[in-house]
Amino acid sequence: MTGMRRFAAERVSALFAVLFALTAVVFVLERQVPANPVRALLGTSASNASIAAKRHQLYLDRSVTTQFWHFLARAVHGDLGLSLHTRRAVRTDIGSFLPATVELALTAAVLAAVLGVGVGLVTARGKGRTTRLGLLAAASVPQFLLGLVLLLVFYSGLHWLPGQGRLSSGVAAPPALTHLYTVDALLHGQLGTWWDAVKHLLLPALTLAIVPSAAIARTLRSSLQTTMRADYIRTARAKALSERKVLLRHALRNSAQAPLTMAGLQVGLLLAGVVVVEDIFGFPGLGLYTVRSIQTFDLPAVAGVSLVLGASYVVINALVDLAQAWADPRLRV
Amino acid sequence: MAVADPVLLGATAVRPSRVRTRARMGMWELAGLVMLGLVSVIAIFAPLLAPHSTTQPVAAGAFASPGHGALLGTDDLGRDLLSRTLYGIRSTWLSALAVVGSGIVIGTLVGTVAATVGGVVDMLLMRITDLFLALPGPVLAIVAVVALGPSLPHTLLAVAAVWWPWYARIVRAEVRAVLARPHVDAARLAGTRRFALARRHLLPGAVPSVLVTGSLDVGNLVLTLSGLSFLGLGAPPPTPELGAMTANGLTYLFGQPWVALVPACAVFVLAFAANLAGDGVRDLLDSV
Amino acid sequence: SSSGSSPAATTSGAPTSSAAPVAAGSSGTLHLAFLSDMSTPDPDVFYDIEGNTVILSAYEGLVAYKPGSTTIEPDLATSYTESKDGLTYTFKLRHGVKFHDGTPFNSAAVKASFQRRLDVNNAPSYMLAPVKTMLTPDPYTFVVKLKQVVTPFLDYLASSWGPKMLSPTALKKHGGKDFGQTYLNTHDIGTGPYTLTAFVRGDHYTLTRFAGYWGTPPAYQTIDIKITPDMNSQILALKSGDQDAILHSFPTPELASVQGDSDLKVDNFDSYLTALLYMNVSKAPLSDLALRKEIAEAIDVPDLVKQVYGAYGSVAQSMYPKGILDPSLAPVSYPPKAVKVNGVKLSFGYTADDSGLQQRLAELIQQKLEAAGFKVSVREVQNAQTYGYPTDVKHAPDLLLETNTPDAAHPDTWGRIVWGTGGGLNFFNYSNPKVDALMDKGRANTDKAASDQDYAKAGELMAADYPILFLASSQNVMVWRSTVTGVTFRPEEPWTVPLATLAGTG
Amino acid sequence: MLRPQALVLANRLALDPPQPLSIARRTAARTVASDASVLRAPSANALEVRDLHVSFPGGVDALRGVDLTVGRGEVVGLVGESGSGKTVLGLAALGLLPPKAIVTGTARLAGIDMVGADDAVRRQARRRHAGAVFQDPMTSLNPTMRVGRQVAEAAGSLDVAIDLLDRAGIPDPKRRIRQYPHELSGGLRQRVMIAMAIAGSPDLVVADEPTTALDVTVQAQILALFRELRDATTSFVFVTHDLAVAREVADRVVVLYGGRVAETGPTEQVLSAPAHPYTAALLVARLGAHSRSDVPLPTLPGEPPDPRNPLAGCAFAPRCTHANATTCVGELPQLEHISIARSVACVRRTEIGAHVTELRSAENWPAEPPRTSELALQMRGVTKAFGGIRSRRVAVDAIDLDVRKGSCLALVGESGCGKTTTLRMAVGLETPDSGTVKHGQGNPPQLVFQDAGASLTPWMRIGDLMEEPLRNYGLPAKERAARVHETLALVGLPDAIADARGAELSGGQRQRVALARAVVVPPALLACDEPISALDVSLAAVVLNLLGRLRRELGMAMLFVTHDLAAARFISDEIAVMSDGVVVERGVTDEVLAAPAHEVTQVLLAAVPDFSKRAG
Ligand SMILES: Nc1ncnc2c1ncn2[C@@H]1O[C@H](COP(=O)(O)OP(=O)(O)OP(=O)(O)O)[C@@H](O)[C@H]1O
Ligand SMILES: Nc1ncnc2c1ncn2[C@@H]1O[C@H](COP(=O)(O)OP(=O)(O)OP(=O)(O)O)[C@@H](O)[C@H]1O
Ligand SMILES: [Mg+2]
Ligand SMILES: [Mg+2]
Repeated sequence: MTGMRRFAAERVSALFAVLFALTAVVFVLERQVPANPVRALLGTSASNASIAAKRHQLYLDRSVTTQFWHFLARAVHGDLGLSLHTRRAVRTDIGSFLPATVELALTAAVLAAVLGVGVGLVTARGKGRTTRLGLLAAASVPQFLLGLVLLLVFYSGLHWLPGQGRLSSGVAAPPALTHLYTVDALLHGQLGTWWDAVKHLLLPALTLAIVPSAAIARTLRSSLQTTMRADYIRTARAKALSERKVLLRHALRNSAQAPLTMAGLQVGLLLAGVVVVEDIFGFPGLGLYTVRSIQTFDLPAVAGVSLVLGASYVVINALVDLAQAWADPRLRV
Repeated sequence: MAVADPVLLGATAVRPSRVRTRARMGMWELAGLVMLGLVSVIAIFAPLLAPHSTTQPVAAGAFASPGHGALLGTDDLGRDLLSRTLYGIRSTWLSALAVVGSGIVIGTLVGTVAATVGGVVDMLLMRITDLFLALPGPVLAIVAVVALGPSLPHTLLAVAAVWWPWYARIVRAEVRAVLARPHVDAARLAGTRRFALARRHLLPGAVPSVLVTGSLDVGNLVLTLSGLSFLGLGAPPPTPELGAMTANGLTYLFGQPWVALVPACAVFVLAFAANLAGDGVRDLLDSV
Repeated sequence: SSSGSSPAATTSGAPTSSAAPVAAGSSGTLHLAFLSDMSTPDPDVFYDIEGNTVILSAYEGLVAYKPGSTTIEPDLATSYTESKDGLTYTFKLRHGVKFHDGTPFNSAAVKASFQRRLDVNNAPSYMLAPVKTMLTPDPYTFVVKLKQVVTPFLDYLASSWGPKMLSPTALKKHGGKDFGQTYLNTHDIGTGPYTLTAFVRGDHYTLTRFAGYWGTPPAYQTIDIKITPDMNSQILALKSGDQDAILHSFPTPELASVQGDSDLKVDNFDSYLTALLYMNVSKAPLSDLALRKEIAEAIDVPDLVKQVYGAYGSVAQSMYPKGILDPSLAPVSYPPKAVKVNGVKLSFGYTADDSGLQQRLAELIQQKLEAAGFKVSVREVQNAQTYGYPTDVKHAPDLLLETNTPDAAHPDTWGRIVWGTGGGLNFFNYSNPKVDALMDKGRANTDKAASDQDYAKAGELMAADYPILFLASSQNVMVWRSTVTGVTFRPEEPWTVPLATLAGTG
Repeated sequence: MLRPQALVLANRLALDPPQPLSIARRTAARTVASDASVLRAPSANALEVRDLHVSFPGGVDALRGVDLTVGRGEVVGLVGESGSGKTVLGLAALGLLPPKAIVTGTARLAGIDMVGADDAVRRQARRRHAGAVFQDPMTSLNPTMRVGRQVAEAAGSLDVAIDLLDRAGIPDPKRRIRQYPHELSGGLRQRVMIAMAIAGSPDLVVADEPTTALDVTVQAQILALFRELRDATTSFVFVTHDLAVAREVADRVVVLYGGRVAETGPTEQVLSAPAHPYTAALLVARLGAHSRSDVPLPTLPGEPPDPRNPLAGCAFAPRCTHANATTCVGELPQLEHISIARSVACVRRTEIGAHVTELRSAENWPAEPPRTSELALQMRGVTKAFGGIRSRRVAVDAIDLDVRKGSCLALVGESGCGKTTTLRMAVGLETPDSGTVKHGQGNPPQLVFQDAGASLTPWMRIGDLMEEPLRNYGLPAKERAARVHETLALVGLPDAIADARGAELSGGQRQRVALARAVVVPPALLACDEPISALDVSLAAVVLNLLGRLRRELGMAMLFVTHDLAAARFISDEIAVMSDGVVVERGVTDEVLAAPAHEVTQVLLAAVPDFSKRAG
């Protein structure tokens, strides 16, 4: 248990360190910007007096260190400033865009895990040259191409799946509990809404999942192949376990380290993918918000999003570490 | 009595011969390597290979379909897509190599120092590494580009900043593993000095994993970098970059699909070749 | 705000409107799409183009432009008078108008609405800056007195960004500390034919027919506006019938792919959208007039416009958008000439749009300049960045490409901002006192013809300095499903379609 | 497991009806019965292997026609040097050969053919009739599964698993089942393996060198367990390279050489009167309690056979003192009965007769340098602890050691008592927490590692590795190369080795290279960390001889770490016995071993398996 506590303490301090570093980076970069946030807020015809007032209100007339501490103090309290574009608190904005991304990313992660582990297991034994090539090809498709192809085929070609948004127009969002439509719909027994939400999730989640799933499948496959040569696999076979049991009970867990590491790495890349995918599928999540914020040069928003994504990245990596410790008891010291 | 029992299912024989290792690299992986060689040639000689300027229009005019006056067609401004794609491959390829290369160099340095010096230095270096590792690369790229303006160096810097820690970790782990092996002690007893010890007896042990990771990473980077470029986080126009070219081409997807598809397919081919070759390199080095 | 934090914030709190919208005529839903979220549906903050469709169908002002013209006609005011000295405006207000929350419309509401715009003090508040006093002699008369003569004042009121009428009771109820900005971020309190019943950021907005509307009830029961950031996705949705129109930014080279489709129709409208090439007069090398002239000659504007806009735009005739001033009064033209310079380095920024048009324009200009011997580095810039240029011209690019539209159909709302000293869109601090003086004179001149002459002269004087090249006035191309009728357009409201007149035949 | 072509081949070869008698001729073959009938076929024997050939891609012929019968309740010791095919034979019996192995012949486990039958049938057979214990208990247990579950997988339920663990001699099994393998000691792990193997009272347990990875005392305990476990129904195939170990447990031994059976017979008979020159050589070369230390050990000359190029004739001929150029090289010698229970595969068996034990007599040790009282190593109050504040563990606790110039001190003790740590401090690889380590005059000390292969940097040429110590002396490249060649010759290796890398060498060559590297600049003190414990008998003898010779020729003092008292007796003048970080007994080797005073020494001595004693 002390091991667990130490792990948690380490992670939390890492979280703070990363957030502090990110905050500093974001702050420094923000100061580099030639843009004039006050003008952006007040428009082209604003008077100098009102601009000066606004600058004061935003601490922009203070020294850089004061600004930084102010920025940090606010960030600590979860105050990420005011979006220049939506005029709302960035926290409010993120709060309203985050659930969609969480739902999408979770679905994609589950899909990637299921696909990756499934394909990895299936191809682990055979020579699987074709499968291996297929995996390699899948891992090489840029998401902007894949998303578009899926859209053309399943939406505009076959009309099987919707192409845009989280819900069809006319379908009301389920009462908000978790803000994840699929979960909320299920909790309230609204099966129609649930199915509609699921259909909207499929294409973007698949687009996001393909590359990581191929990566996971590849790593899993090769570490399974190494594991299957281990002595204890021979022991398991000597115990007359079926090949299936040997693979699932003995090999899988022992081959989990590399794929988990790979999954952690893919999470980082997923973040970039979310932006592309949400753009193509009009999925109202943080990715879209980010793109929009970049386009409107909405620095507080960009900063806020970076902090939130950075934090979630740390948390996810901690989860990966936990999963690795679960998979291998020798790591739990 | 062999210490390591050779009867491992499918394991290599007691003495791996060079012939056998080469046999392990499949046709396709070889094809991937060949393709990579070709890509590298393209990257280096793009200026010579490109039939036209990448910025000035050709005679065929805007939106010429492939084969009609330009081998792969022209884009919205009448520029030759073949030339632009060749240059795009060059820039993507060189960028990916640069990031991987910088990752390997910095990572190896940090990892080796951390592993060999140990103690406080190790802890400090690894904390820093973890910190960088925990920064989300794409986000950093976004912030950097928004703040500093879109330019390839900014993007590369942001990506490279989060890329090297992987190598530092790998190298450190490998070097530590090698350090624990008796041959290091043997070399120490032979009077080998610190620097020579690291260079001759430690680092070569980390090379295979670094090479494998690096070669598999190139594919990853091709996708990541062209994804960022697609989002407008790469070099500004009219620099031919595959992601940005695709993004631009998508505007004309229905009427003039080749404008988007040619660079997008180039990304795919590039990533596929890199992944194939990466797998090949892994097969090659893992079996040693 | 509690409601703001929910992604599904709806205006369920707004009474009457969403409760039972009943009306005669056809029902059904019209499906539209925006390429990006509108910044906010708060009319006193909103100062963008995308989103005008929502604002203008939820809110109304005292006066408005007659569709397709620059003539100002009454809206919530039935008539208005302007005093001889041009300082006092008196409005007679419409009876029987109700806000969406049921509050009756009267002069107190007008005063409260004007006052809120001043209190909020955001971008569009400058339009009311000249107001000295507001009087409400009776519930249906509203008088406003100005500090000085401002001839475009009525145009301000008619502008799509002009003051809109807001329910004073709702303002009081939801005012809070920010004059109701939080509430109005997701709700509306106007009098328009539609009321905002859902505002889910990043996803969709729903406008529902307002049963108590004073005018002709609109045909569509609901308008669903999805946020579809990808143009290709919009095109796919349009083709498969999930979307009824693409309101703007349709890539013109792609028009061929919809023109053969009998389900779709293409509508082009002249707009005030003007492509401008700013030259940084405040730093070398473009502080040199001769070089600026050479740029104008090197670009070959007619060819540029033909290549990029094709049939959907034309070479700018005047520095003022066609329609707000007779082009023959102040013509501009840039006859191309062979230019050869020796490697002058230029940095070139442009603001991008979704149709790819701006980027094409920028890259073509770059091509032409490079052909003439300039060394041009292009980069995309964001609007917010460009606002920083006037305070830091030295670090601003040498060239800037923007497409802009005036706030209203009055030359003052263009010239003063674009090239007047300190103007909000005068990015490189061009300043010519004579030009400023002429525009001031025009603004104070209540005689329309004479005033126009002053603006024309100011324009010509400015054009001779070459601070800005006026490249093209572009059309607003819309693609509609053929079943939708009643599409109208006002040139001063680009990307926007009045919803009330639309009807579906399908 | 069996490729289709191989199956056809197997069918073609299987012409004759089965011959159930244990020692059959090579011609023995049988028709392949259908799987169903095979399953039901009653069989008197637990295992019947007939004319088994196994080869691997790349031309490795691991087994070249092996016949073996294991009766019910019988314990068969399978003996042979590394690479002779013991493991492959064991795996074949279990039907666990890798798919790429090309197999012909039959291996019937309780009547079921483990070569020809399909996977499901073989698995069924394993479930009902077989158990297995492998060499390395660390790698043979799944590191991510609790041991209870692992045993339960074989036993059927946790309760039975607890019972089995109890039988395997694991104290407090109820608590142990919740532990992971890494939380158990080596001995306990092997007991877990054994518990798994005896689950369900199988007909046959294949134990592949189950004690090799364990230290002597634990090995003795595990061997005792095997003796305890034997009963009337379960048969054992006990694979080992150590005849003494075979003697402790086996009723009968089968000696393998080059993938073929060289000799078989009741253990006592074979070991007391070997009929095959190879068996005889093994016995003579074996270092035992009574080996003479005043002359080098008799050794088997030459290299083990190369499975890639098997000889047409007797595989042992090149190393055989009795080999005859005409009779031994032409064709494979066949197993022939020499008595009811014994057979041997040697064409000259009758001519050799009782001379079989003669081995090329060894020369004498070179002259020893004169002894002085000068010290090569002096350790005083040396202490070393590992771990953090909470997990601190004293590995070496204030010990004093002296090694006189030119003499050899053996350091013995159980695993984990601190031998290696002491050694590493002695050569300067580790700094003591307290105490002093002083070296005498001369070149800095060198160390010979337990795993010679691992002490060679894999990617470097042997020549480069050997030159490294010379660089410090500023020798020019030419002289360095000359010195390398000189040293290689000293350990009996050809010049060509200098261009090879470690992985390309055989085990014997690696050991010699490691030695050569240590003495390329002859050190004043040569420390050896169990240099023979991982080698098989014949190789161990070669290395010990080499060490003894070099030490005398080069006048080095030696610190020799071992847990094998026989080796200590052979090589050393003096001995120090360690336990738990302290030296508990020391003195002249022969005296100490003749009359061990300390309990630890007595236990160590008792644990040495030897011919002189035989337990139940
Ligand atoms: N999977 C395999 N692939 C290739 N060759 C193999 C394989 N397994 C065994 N061999 C070869 O077969 C021969 C016999 O090996 P085996 O492991 O049976 O010897 P052993 O007597 O058990 O030796 P040791 O004492 O070292 O365990 C060796 O030459 C070995 O290299
Ligand atoms: N580097 C180390 N870190 C932590 N503990 C160590 C280290 N080296 C040795 N120990 C511990 O010190 C004790 C003595 O170890 P040492 O290797 O000297 O024993 P040994 O007598 O050589 O045993 P063996 O016969 O198994 O080789 C053991 O308990 C071991 O676990
Ligand atoms: Mg073996
Ligand atoms: Mg040891």
